[in-house]
Amino acid sequence: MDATRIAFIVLAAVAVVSAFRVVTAPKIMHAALWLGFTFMLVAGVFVTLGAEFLAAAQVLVYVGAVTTIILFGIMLSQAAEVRSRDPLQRERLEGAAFWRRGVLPVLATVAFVAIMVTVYMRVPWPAPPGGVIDTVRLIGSALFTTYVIPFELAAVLLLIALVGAIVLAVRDDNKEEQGS
Amino acid sequence: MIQLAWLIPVLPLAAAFFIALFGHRTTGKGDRVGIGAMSIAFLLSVGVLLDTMGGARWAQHLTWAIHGDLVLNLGFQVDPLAAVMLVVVTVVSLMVHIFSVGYMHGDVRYKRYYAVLSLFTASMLGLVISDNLLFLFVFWELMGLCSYLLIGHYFEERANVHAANKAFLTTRVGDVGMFVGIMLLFAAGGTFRFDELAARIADGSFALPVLAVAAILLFIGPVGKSAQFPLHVWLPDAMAGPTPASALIHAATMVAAGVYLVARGYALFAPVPQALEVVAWVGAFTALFAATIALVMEDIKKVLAYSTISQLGFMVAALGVGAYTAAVFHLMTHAFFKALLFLASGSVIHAVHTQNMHQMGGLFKKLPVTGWVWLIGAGALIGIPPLSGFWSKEEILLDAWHHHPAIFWTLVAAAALTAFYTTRATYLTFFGTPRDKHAYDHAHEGGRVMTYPLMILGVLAAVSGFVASPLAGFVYFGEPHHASFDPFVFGVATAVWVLGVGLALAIYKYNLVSRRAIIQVFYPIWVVLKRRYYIDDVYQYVFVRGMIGLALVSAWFDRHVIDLIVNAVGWIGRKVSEYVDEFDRGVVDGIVNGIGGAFVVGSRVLRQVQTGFVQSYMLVLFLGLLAGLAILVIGG
Amino acid sequence: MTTIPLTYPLTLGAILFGLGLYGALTQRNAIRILMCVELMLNAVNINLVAFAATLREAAAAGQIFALFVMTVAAAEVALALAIILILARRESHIDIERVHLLRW
Amino acid sequence: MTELLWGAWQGWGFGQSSFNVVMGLIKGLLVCVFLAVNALFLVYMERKVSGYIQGRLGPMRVGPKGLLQTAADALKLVTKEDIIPSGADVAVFILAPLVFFAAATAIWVVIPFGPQDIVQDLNIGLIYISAVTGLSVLAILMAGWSSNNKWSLLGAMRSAAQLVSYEIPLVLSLVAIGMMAGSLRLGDIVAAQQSGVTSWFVFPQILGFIVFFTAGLAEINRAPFDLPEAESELVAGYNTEYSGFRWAVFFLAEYANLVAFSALAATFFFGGPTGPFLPPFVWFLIKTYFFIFVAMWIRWTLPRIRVDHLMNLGWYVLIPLALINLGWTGLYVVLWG
Repeated sequence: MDATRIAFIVLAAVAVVSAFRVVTAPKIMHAALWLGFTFMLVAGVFVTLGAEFLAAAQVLVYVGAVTTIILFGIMLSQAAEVRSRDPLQRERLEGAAFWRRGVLPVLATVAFVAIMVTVYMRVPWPAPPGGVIDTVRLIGSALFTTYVIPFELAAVLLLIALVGAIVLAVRDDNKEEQGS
Repeated sequence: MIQLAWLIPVLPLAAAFFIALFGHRTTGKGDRVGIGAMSIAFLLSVGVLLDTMGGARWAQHLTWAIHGDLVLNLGFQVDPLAAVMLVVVTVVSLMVHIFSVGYMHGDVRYKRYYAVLSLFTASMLGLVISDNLLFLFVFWELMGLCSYLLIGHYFEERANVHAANKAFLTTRVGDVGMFVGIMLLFAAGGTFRFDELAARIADGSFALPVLAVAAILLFIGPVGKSAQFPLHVWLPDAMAGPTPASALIHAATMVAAGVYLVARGYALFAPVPQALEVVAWVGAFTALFAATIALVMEDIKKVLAYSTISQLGFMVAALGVGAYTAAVFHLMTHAFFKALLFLASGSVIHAVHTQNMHQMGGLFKKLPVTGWVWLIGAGALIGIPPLSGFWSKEEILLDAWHHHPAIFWTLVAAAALTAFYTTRATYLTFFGTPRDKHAYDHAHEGGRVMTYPLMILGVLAAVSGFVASPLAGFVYFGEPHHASFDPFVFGVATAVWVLGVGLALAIYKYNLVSRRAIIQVFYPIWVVLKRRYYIDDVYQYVFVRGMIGLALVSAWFDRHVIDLIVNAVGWIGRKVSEYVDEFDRGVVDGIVNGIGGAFVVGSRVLRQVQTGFVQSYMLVLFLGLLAGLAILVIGG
Repeated sequence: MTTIPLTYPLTLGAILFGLGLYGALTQRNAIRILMCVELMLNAVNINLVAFAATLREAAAAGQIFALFVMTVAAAEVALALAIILILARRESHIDIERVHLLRW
Repeated sequence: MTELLWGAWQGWGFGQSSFNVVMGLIKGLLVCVFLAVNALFLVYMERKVSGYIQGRLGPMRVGPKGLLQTAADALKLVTKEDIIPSGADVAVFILAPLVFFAAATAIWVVIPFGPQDIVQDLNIGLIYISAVTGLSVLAILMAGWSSNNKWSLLGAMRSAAQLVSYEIPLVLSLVAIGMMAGSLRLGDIVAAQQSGVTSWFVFPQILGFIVFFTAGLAEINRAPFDLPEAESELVAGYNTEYSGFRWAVFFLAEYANLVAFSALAATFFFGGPTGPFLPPFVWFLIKTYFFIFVAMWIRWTLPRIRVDHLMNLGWYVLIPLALINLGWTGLYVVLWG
């Protein structure tokens, strides 16, 4: 039981609790903030796994960008309900919905986790090697040699997403103006 | 300084992009930027030339693309030939840039003009210092594009658009040959670099026939770019562009590129006498042929255009007979005096707003500066000592006489004609009585921004001939060239230009022989010359009409033969299908309808699954995944 | 540095994935579903990084794959939120239960 | 000194990893003390600088030359009543200043006080910096939203938009620095500039420096980019509802950000703690305080930028400039690197 393992276990435990709050928190703003917290913890998990670069990228992308965008999205889309408990959060499930959104998801989730954990326990994984490697250099050189085409494609994808988001938002604006 | 040689093309290139993007925001709409970049490039070129004369050489390359074993480099090199060309190109381009401030004043596409002008110069400079054929070809094509843009500058008129298209397409014909040549050399030698190619040739890696074919193919490019017969047709039409641009295209950049390429790749031609023979004859024939047309042209720019073709013929012929130094020398002096003549004609056109020499006359009094520099330029073109053209032409004739007398006599004839048409143009434009009173009265010099470049170029055109002997020890192929004096050649040359000038003066000034009479006597020849040997018409009939004719024949064949076959096949098919139809209706339709019905009933049941709730789909998807996982776990 | 047995992070990944999955299946608020999907993607990344840490020869591949997942996630969030905003403006609600245009 | 402590630690029978933890704590504590002292002094300095720029004396009463004015203010702030507005989201309201302070402090982990004196010289230093700066957006949104006040919310939204926009040119200029040094580690960046003034990155990176400085000022909400706190329009922006100690935490963090920003400018472009004669830490202070002074100078000289010009400046000017700089840096590294 060395420091890294302890750190991992603590981080993982808090992350599970925090992720649970993402699903159950009554206010959606709180859920989003819990999500940001979970992302931070996952970044910590990455550090304990020796992936500092990914940890920084995780904070940069998920905490700095994704969470912020989600907060913006919440504020822009439901300004009225944002302070109170999410009215959609808990309602009585009746009839088909009771099965569709009540029983079956719980069964599916529990079954999934159970199966996966069973599999993980059964497989004879290789022991983790010790020592430190400079993953930053490794990633950098691999990204620009072996994976250069996926890298460029990712850049194009981001550009398309950017343009797409703008087009979606702007076009709707115009329609509303014409309509009213 | 020589390490900075790469900046020389980069500066105008940057200027071109800057003008194109931000030109409208700067004072002068970008002309200052262009002139500034050219000035610095010019100073750098002078520095590079001085370094080169001190014995410095420079080569550098960046890796551009790697494809397996093939490595393509962006390479630059500076040797004496390149250094001389850099100075010539930058000085002429700088003058053109400055002159254009006055000439293009108020033009609607002023910014675009300057951007293209800078890009054009950048391409030429890049071509000059590139060290491999592929890179050179890139700049070569870039220049084709720029010439297209400049010639079509006034694209409101259809004729100008056609001229631009013609220039682009005609030079493209040459470029195709050149590209095949480059690829052939690459296939045989495995490199694009000049020095490596020369080394391969020297150690005999090339089969001589391959080299001959490659050299001649490569030569087709210069034939197009430097407007040699039979691809010269674009150049006179290219006069449609603004006159300063014509000066740039026809003096320093575009047409010089062809000659430069032959000089640069001389190692390819030198071992193949047959190729050199072809080069020499193409050049000599072009020189004579273009000079004859220039005799009868009425448009001052057309005279200069054919004169350019003719002078380029001189250079090409010089390369063909092995007078490498003389060719480069003439390229340099010609750049100066032809740029001067074009700019001077631009000044005249600016003053009288016509290009027809028969509507000018007597302008010397009105345009003294233009007149004087024109006289210097014309003298240099004719080859009057001690003006620059005399020295370079003399060298060419000398080498031709020593190596190839037949070529020599052809060139002498061309030189005589040159003297005649130049004198004719000079007299009609500047002397005699004004034939268009209105234009004459309103003519005036175009201001300092136009006269100063003319004067500078005038000085250069006058004195640049004196560098003959330093140049000979500096730019050479194989071993240094020694200029010698041959009284016979000098005598012949002097006799022919005196004869030409005298004859022209006799006809146009003293009216010893009536022009009308001459035309009547030589009427058939006159018409042929006037129609430019019908070459444009031949191209029109052979290529354009020929293509249409071919199309008509093909259409007939298509309609009558192929359609017949098709119809027959169709008829058979119809008969067959009539029988199939019966079967289809009875048996197949029954099955199909049955299946369709089954699907209708089935989908009525199945569509209940499409609830429209995204989460239901996700749930089903996941349950499926779980089932798969479970099977794996239990099975494995 | 890494002396964490592979089972640990894999189990963490599975649990986070399960939580995200449960949320995505049961929530009615579109933004919450989006958040849960992000959680699932993160769980996947944990797995990738864990494999990269243990199987040294795949170190670069695993981390780079995780990087690409992040890229895609960022793009996905931007587009999904644009769509949700349109939904909010047109229908003035973002209740996924009331959106079933795909229904027969 | 580290060796000495290590020896003592071993003598007591503890291991390497626990030693690292303790050393980290000590270093962190030192940084916090450093920041607190600096903030105290900076408040005084800002008042004095603004006083002299406006032709007046600034604080003069408390202590000699008013030196103790800040201490008195601090005392006042700490003893004030802790107000939480009704209708506020209490948990988030309390957390926000802490997150903000944590983000401001976290940058200091990688800032080199001397060639060797870095809390933790991470091999991903540059990315770490860009990641950590993003955290403050979250804190500001939390503060603005939880206050239950529309001015706060508007201020927070503005601020978030501003921070997100200006983070792009900032990160792009950092990328150029990484390219120049060939490393993301701040120690290496300092090492690459230690051979005298000519090796400072500011010369090849003059464009990058302009972008960095402008975007950085916007990133730390200093004038002329202090729109989120524009009193005349938005009362006091996202921290309108904060008072007393919580407000002091925001205040402290803002000054910590200013110091960090100046230290980063010195580190990336002006050789960081390297210099002749004087010890590195002194050089670090000199350079840092120079940029702090420049920032104050700008604040008391330039008017505030208009809100619509703000986004234009970011997207139409700084980002293109940063991209041009990136291209130029690539060229520079290939040709002379």
